[in-house]
Amino acid sequence: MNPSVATNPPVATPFFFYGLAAVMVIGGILVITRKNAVHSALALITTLLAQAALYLMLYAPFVAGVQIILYAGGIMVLFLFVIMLISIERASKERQFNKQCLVGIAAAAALGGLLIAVFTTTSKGQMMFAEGPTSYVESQNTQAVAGFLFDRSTGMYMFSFEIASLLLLVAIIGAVVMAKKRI
Amino acid sequence: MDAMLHISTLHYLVLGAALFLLGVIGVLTRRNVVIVLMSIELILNAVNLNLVAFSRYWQSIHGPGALHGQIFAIFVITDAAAEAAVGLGILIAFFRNKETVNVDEVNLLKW
Amino acid sequence: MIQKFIQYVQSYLDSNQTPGAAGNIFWAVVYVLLVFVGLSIAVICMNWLERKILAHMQVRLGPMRVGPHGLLQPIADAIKLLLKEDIIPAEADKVVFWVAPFIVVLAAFTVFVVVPFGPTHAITDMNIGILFMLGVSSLAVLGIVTAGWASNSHYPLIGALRSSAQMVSYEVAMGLAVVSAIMMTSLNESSTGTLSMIGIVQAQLAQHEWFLFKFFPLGIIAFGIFAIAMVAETNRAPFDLPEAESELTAGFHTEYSGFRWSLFFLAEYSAMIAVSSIAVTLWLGGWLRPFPNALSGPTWDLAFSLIPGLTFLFLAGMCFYSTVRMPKHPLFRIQTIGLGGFGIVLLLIGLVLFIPAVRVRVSDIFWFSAKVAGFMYLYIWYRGTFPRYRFDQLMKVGWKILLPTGLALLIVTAIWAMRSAVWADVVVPIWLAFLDLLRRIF
Amino acid sequence: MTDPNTESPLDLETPDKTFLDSNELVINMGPQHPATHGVLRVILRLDGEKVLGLECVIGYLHRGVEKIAENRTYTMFNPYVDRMDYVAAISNGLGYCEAVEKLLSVEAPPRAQYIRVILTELNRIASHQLWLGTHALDIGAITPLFYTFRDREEILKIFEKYCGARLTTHAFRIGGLQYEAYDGFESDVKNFVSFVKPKIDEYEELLTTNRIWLERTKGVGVISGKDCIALGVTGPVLRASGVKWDIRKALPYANYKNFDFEIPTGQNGDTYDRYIVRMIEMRQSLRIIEQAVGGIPEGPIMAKVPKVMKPPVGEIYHSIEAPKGELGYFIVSDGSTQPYRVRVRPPSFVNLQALDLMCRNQLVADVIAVIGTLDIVLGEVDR
Repeated sequence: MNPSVATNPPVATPFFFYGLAAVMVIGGILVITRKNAVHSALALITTLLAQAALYLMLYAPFVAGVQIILYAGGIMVLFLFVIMLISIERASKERQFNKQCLVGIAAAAALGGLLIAVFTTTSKGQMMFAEGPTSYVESQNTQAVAGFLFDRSTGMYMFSFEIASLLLLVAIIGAVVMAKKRI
Repeated sequence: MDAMLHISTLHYLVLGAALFLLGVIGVLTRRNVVIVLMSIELILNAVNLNLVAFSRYWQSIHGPGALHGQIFAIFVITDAAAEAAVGLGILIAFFRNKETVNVDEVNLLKW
Repeated sequence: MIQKFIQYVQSYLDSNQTPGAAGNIFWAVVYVLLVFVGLSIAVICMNWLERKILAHMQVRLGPMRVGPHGLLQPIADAIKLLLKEDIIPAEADKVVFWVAPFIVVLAAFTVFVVVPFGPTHAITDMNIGILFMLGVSSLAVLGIVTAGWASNSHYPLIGALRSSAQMVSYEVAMGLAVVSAIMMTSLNESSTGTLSMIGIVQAQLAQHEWFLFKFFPLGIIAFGIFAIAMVAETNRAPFDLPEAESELTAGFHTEYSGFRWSLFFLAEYSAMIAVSSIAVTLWLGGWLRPFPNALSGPTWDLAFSLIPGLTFLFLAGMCFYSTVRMPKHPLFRIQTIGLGGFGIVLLLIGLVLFIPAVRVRVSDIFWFSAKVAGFMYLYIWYRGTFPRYRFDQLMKVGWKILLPTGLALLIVTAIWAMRSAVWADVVVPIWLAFLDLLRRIF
Repeated sequence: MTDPNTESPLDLETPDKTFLDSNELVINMGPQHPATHGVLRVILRLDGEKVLGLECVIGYLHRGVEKIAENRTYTMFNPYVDRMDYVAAISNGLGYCEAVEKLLSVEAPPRAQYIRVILTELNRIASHQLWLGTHALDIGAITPLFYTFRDREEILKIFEKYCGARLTTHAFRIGGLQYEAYDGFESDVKNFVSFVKPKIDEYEELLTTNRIWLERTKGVGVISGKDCIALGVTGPVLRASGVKWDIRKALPYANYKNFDFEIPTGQNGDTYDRYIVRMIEMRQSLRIIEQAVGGIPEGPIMAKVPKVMKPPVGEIYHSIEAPKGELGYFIVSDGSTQPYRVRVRPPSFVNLQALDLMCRNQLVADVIAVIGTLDIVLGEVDR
């Protein structure tokens, strides 16, 4: 019941990583280029699901589950709902990019350049974040996460968790106040 | 070639940076508010990917119990849910008043 | 080379793990194929059974023409659907229209990766098993919404919006019921619970109790909430508003026909089986045979392991009885032979199930399937009995009845499960403080 | 109709608006919608799922029955009335025959009267059974439909044995009956009565206390007795609103005054009360049949009527209690063999006018329930 990583190393990691990474990047590009918002949303869902798979490869099954259930199953449904409620017929025929799009692309390019510069100056040809050989206890992941969030002795994020619930409450009320026609 | 085949934390960071950039481009250039919001989701996801990748790195250094990155990722997802709900609520209210979903027409407070 | 392969194949048979946990790709593929084929057969059987059982509830015969007692009707239907002209409405969004059914089917089939048909009979056992099932089955909403939208027509759009609103709302109540069951898994020595589907069943075995009867009546209430929510989740009667034909013709799949429509059909039935498997796993002891602890010992084991074979023999006997009662007329000859042949097939299956090696491996699967089949019968029974809820009533049931009940249940279950800690850390200190206060006053 | 300020939904142009930015959505239901019982077309004005108003568009089944009457002799027109409310053809025939008899000042002999009452009441049960099945089907319960059709079949068998037709029976003639009751008619009817009594309990078992049925029908499509009278609504709909008006008691025709039966009334005027009223009516019909079948007198079945009917110049209005409400015939005679004018007052047509009022501020799903509970037959609405 408790397979250690040593006996069962992950198979074909590079294959899956590059495949999923390609799916994510292509999905991301589709998100920001499609005219039709529904197509964008579907592309984003693909990206999110690929990312959930990457979480599994990073030994974070609980985060992957939360990603699927909340992001793909919850938030994106909300997005699709809203897209269907507002008219997109007209929006997809109009100009898609705003006036400052060139400036925006330039700024993004600058940001990309900055990232590359940071990477090249800090790594200096060395391997960054070299990992030690460790076994990741995947089968106890959920319990460990729960320990951080709820446990009496190890639950250092318990307070943050409560704050997060408060944030969600505020968000619910805010969304209702914003979207309801007559309160 | 070996660096290409051994998937390290760095690979995930590069992927995260790429997604982040895509999200930034989307936010800065698109007119459709819905797509802008989706781009923000892309940015948040890029951050999440970094957090979880770092969590693995942290685990390899501090032992299997060090899952702080994953906890942060969960909080970010919570935040994304709140942001999407409120953002879309505002969008609906805005659409009802102005019958448009374009960001550059949201200029009531400009002057 | 071949030797090595055979060794690889055999090495799994000695281990007592799921193929996913053992990392054996060959057996994982075999299991995937088995589950896929088994599920398709189950859906076909469900189709026939639903029509026949519903027909008998409604004083009619149901399909009788294609094959003896309409046994071949589902196959004829499938062929008809596959041969139909593939229509995509001119104004539809072609790509999305094409993709939507596949999303639904993928979501419905993927959940079976973690369904535990037995302690080793699952494709894999995930640490987040139940979360994975709930999450992936909620992806079906996306398919439904996109299908309704892509059709570019009023009724499908309203149907899709209704359907997704309904599924999203009932997921909440469903999740609460599931959490209360998961809480019960933590009542062991190490006091750590589990989300793994296999782990949940093993917790029930270890605690000598189905979670249905745990903390009576809390387990039953949780099961009730789940049983209602799962019917709503699969859009079946009496919650079949998205497909309310008297109001919306056929809901989100109005514009679909032929093969694509059959994909929706397939997805609906496999989703029904999937949610039933969740219910069976969480509350009805999964693959465990009745009374695994009270009636233990080799004699009882043997007696219970004979039941699968006997069931098939009984079915074969019923087939032969019907064969004998068939009219002796040349027109009925083929039908009679067909029914007899079907009986012989059932008889052979029954006999194979008596072989000890098979018996041991199959009995878990049999008990699991039998429990799921009970739920399938319930689905048909509901459909024959209940009128349909109105949309606001449906939402009322979901949000105003099931959700508060679920929340209260969660709190009560938590308090009850932690009762010693609650007693020691909350009740006693408060009582002592109260006494202290009294002492100070007087 | 009741509120002159609301403009007709037909006048609305539908701009390129979506659900959100517009308050109103115009949806067309029918004429091929499965739940509109034939070819009724309803144009709904919706706010979300709430009905702001609706307009019925009828006439898709118009065959000009009234005009046909002006070109047929009184006898020749008799079969045509069966085609109006085809699920209660015998009631139509009874109304027409009695109206012409009144015009000719003849009366059907007592034996004919008794058989007429038996057949009419059987037809009332059949009509209510069909209503129950389709109404329950609209609300989503499939099974009652098959139960009611199984039992309606027994009634149709009696009709078939009596006159050879099952649906459009043309059972009665002006002045009485053409056919003597066949051998075993009485025992058939008695058997049917004892057969169907437990079956009605069976329908009620499925629906009357079913929680979902109660939620779907209670408080849905409420109409007050005052509004009913103002709109001319009759039949079970009127009685469910608390008005005790049944033409069998109020203006007795045939020989209904000889029989002992009760008129059920409801209090709330909602869909559930209409359901209960109709269920009790079925039982009361059985009671009438039981009384009638025991006391069929011997004697002729046809009164003396001339071969060529030339009613005196004048006009007549005669109405009966059809299963759906007051079915009236207004016949003007100019002394020739053909009526100068026949005007039918069909209960379905008049009851349908209440649909708009009953559906205001209800949900779309309730429109389906209300159309079902009004028990309309489009053949009668359009004629």
